[in-house]
Amino acid sequence: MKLRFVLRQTLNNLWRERTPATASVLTIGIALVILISLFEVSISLYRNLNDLKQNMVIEVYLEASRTENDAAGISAQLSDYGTIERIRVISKEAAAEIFEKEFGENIYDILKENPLPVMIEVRLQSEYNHPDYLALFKKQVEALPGVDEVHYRHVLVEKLESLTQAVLISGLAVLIVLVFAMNLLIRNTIKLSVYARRDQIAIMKILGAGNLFIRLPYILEGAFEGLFGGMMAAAGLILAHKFIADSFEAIRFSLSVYKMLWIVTISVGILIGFFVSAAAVGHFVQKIYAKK
Amino acid sequence: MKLRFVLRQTLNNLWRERTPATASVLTIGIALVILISLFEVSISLYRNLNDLKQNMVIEVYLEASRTENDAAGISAQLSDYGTIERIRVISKEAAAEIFEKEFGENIYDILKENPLPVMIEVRLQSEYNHPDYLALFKKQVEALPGVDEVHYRHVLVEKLESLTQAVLISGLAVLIVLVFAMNLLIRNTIKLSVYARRDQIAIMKILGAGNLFIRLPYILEGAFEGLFGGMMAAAGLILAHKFIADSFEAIRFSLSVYKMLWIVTISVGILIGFFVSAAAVGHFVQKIYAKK
Amino acid sequence: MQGSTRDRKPNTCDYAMIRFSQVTVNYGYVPGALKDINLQLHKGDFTLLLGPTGSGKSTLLRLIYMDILPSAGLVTVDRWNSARISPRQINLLRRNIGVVFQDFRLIENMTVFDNVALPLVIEGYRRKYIRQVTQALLDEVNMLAAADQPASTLSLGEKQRVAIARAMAKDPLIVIADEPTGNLDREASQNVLNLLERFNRHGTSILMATHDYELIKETPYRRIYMENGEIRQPDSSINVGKERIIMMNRDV
Amino acid sequence: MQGSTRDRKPNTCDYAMIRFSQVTVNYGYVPGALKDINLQLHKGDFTLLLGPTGSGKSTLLRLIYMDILPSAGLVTVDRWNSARISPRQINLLRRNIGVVFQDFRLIENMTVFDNVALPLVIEGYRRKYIRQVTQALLDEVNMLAAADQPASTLSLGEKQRVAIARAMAKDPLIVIADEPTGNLDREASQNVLNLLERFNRHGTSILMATHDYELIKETPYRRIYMENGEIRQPDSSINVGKERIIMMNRDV
Ligand SMILES: Nc1ncnc2c1ncn2[C@@H]1O[C@H](COP(=O)(O)OP(=O)(O)OP(=O)(O)O)[C@@H](O)[C@H]1O
Ligand SMILES: Nc1ncnc2c1ncn2[C@@H]1O[C@H](COP(=O)(O)OP(=O)(O)OP(=O)(O)O)[C@@H](O)[C@H]1O
Ligand SMILES: [Mg+2]
Ligand SMILES: [Mg+2]
Repeated sequence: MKLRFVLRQTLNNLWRERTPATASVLTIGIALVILISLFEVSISLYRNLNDLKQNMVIEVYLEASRTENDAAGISAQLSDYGTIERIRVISKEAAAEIFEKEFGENIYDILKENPLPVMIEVRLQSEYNHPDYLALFKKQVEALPGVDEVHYRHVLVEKLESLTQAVLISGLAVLIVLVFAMNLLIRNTIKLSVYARRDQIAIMKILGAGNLFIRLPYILEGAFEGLFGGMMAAAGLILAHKFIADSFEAIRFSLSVYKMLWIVTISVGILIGFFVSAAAVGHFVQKIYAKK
Repeated sequence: MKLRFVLRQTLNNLWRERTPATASVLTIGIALVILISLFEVSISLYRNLNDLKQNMVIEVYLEASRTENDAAGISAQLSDYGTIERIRVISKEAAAEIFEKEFGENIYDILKENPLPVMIEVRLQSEYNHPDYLALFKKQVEALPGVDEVHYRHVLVEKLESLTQAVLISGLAVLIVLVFAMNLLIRNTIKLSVYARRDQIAIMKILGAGNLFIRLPYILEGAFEGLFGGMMAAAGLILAHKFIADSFEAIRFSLSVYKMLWIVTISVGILIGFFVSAAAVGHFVQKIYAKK
Repeated sequence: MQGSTRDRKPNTCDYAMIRFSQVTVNYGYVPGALKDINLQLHKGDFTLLLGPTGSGKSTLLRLIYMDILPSAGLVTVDRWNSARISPRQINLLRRNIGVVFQDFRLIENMTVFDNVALPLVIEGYRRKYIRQVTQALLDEVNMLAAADQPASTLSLGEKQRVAIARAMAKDPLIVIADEPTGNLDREASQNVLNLLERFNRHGTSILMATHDYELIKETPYRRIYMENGEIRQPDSSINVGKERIIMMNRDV
Repeated sequence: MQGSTRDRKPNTCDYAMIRFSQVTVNYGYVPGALKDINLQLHKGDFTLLLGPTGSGKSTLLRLIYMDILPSAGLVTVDRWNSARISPRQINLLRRNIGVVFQDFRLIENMTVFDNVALPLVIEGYRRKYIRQVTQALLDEVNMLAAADQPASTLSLGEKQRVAIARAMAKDPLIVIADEPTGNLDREASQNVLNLLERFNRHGTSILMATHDYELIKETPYRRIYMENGEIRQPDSSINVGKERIIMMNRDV
């Protein structure tokens, strides 16, 4: 009977105060949208950056006199290191094509001959993709006979390293600020909602009602608002994902992403509503006690 | 006496309900910080993009046989067009240096000679810096004797054009969403604050108090909250500017920027508090009337 | 009384200041809270409204200060009538009526002084005048010592006296008192009645709902008996017999 | 009464159920709202608390259900005492006391039924039992027809009757009634008194504050007179003379 009563009261309250409740729902909804899209962007940014880092190419230039056959031999030697993920020999012609692609000029047009050397492209295994090992690798490989120079964008590697960190840290900072702001706003809404019913709370106290009995309707109300806010946010996020997938052909989301969105967004919403209101109600119900 | 009474009541209310009022202040403050920094970022982004666009360089390559003297003659011809802002001749040696800077390779190391032609760098006056005129210019100049080719990053120009637009539009969209969200949250806070004092409002009505008399305390309360929120936001923004100016040597803000920040942020805060609460109170006071 | 220090509206003719014509009130849950009421109250009258709990006394009074409008029929008060009155005119009307509510309706977080001063502040009087009138009134109801306390700290009897002071503040055309002695003891009740009578002698009409037959049993005023939302034989006889009262209360 | 359908706490010995020892209460604005009160109420007593407005009757009653704690001195109620009682114990204490508040304190947006059922719901009774008891009580106070109305739609007299029903709901050890007839007419008041008397005969102690000397003048119960925060000669004589009452009220 107690629980039934509490539940009935929760629903009554929600209905009777649908305006502030709606605002609460919207607050939670908007906050969740920002929160979760921020999370997603961070994750995908991190992944992209990581991918970029993983795919870093080391260019081994052979001496001008060497042929592709020499390159095959050197490749075999490099493979023996056991730190290499992928290896590819690039002929003079392929190099010329790459040159044209990169600089927009045909090397034959400029120079009437192809001065570019044979090159070996190396990709390291991710665990070795680290500035220290790269420096060692360069030194070792340059010592090999037939190798002219080893190039890698070490500046880029370090920059990527620090950029990834920066993104994660600033993402986290924004997240903290947002969580703080959201907490504040929801607390405030719930606090005022309790405040509006202080007479009722004072009366229940004077009848000897326990803390849980008094607080539960508000806590459940918060949880319901979280539920609705989460549903709203999930719907919004899914629409946004569909829109993005439609607009950019390169981006596709799997069905499981959509499912995860529903589940995560809604349960995060409920949890937020529940705990924030539990904290706010406790704090505030105490205050009413002190006042009367 | 009436105004004095209203003012006293406003301050009383603010003090008696300092918890929700503080939350309102924080809401306004946070929203203002986001709003104004977004505004600033948009503005500076727009400016930077525009700068980039303005400073677009057209490269006029002479035929390989031409010397710097020929270049001077052609420069004089180009100047006569009246559409040119700045013009500069780049010698073979200067071009080699640029090549090294851009591609990280010494051209003499690769080729043992300098195949680069003499070049004229042209900057157009901003009003001519437009895809259509650029195409015309390219055609005209390439027809001149001694000129081999005219290069400009026309793709880049168009991309910049659309990027600038995209930034402005998406900035505006974020702005609209934010203003909407802020309005909602402040309205909600004020609404609940009115709600908490509905007994008082109902009593004043039954004593025949006019609308303005009943509403003014809440409206002024909103304005005060806007004032405090604005002060908070201004302080936060100025600290942020100082921090940025300290961290990045390239960025400096003039004193007038700081003054503007104070004035704009605080007055926007007051206006927001005033109008949002005026709207919310009106709406809500009506409701109390309907209920009783 | 402070009547002398203030402009008295000229006590003109003996017209029907308040007129109910076939008034019916239906609340959502309670149809027929008032049924086909016809009633005239004249300027300067002192009228008593009697009847058991739930008979519609408060409802009838609420119609006068237009807190509710009739579901059918017409209520006319002074120059206003319920069929076409704008919200702004309702405010004006209310400023000319002093109401002692059955549940006081003091603003709990305001001081006693501010509560009593409120109708004068609303009217826009000057500060000095407001202070003077308010203090005189608080003195009259014996609450001057508590002037600076918030209303929430008063005992119920004290609240009732403050509510009476507030109703008197504007020297109104008519004072409506809904059970103004419900929380007062015998002597305090008698004081309130005397206060109202004094006002009445200065020309203010009084309409007072009460259960306190003991208090009014020797007064010569017109009595209106209500029962079940209807007026039972409007009666201006001077005495009310014991059996009469018991008949009225048989529902409880 | 529904007393028969429910477990009666065994009506054991005649110990002092409520004991005030040198109790003083200072409110922020009003020092000495109660001054050095000594008082004992025994199990099964029917006690009347009399005194003019603001004399401290409600304050004394609030001490019993520990809505306030004494500024000095000790209040003992059954097995609890004010010096060391936890919030949880205060809840327990309150569940054993039925209070009719002077201002009713009904939850306005709940139905009449829910208001009366609330103490039983808090206690955790089963649904069927709650319905049965609540309906019996509403019938007793003649409010069964309004069971499904929100409390906000009641007349004040009706609210008072609902408040009484709520106080009785848990068949409490003691019922504290603060002016339970303030908004009722003569016969309804008599009904309330009879109701309280019936409860008292079943073993419930009653402590009732009232101004209604007419109502209680022929009752044989112990009377406590308060004035200015003090008890004036605790008196258990059967009759109270007219001059006595007037003396008590001279302050108003
Ligand atoms: N919360 C409070 N804060 C400050 N003073 C208070 C508070 N409650 C009551 N008082 C003061 O204490 C005194 C006693 O009040 P109390 O309510 O006990 O009187 P009472 O005998 O019940 O009067 P009544 O018959 O009018 O109900 C009064 O003067 C009142 O102003
Ligand atoms: N707002 C409302 N909504 C619905 N019903 C109402 C409302 N106000 C009053 N009623 C009902 O109308 C009837 C008359 O109420 P009213 O308050 O006029 O009685 P009353 O004569 O003043 O009684 P009392 O002496 O107890 O104050 C009651 O039965 C009450 O339940
Ligand atoms: Mg009434
Ligand atoms: Mg009292």
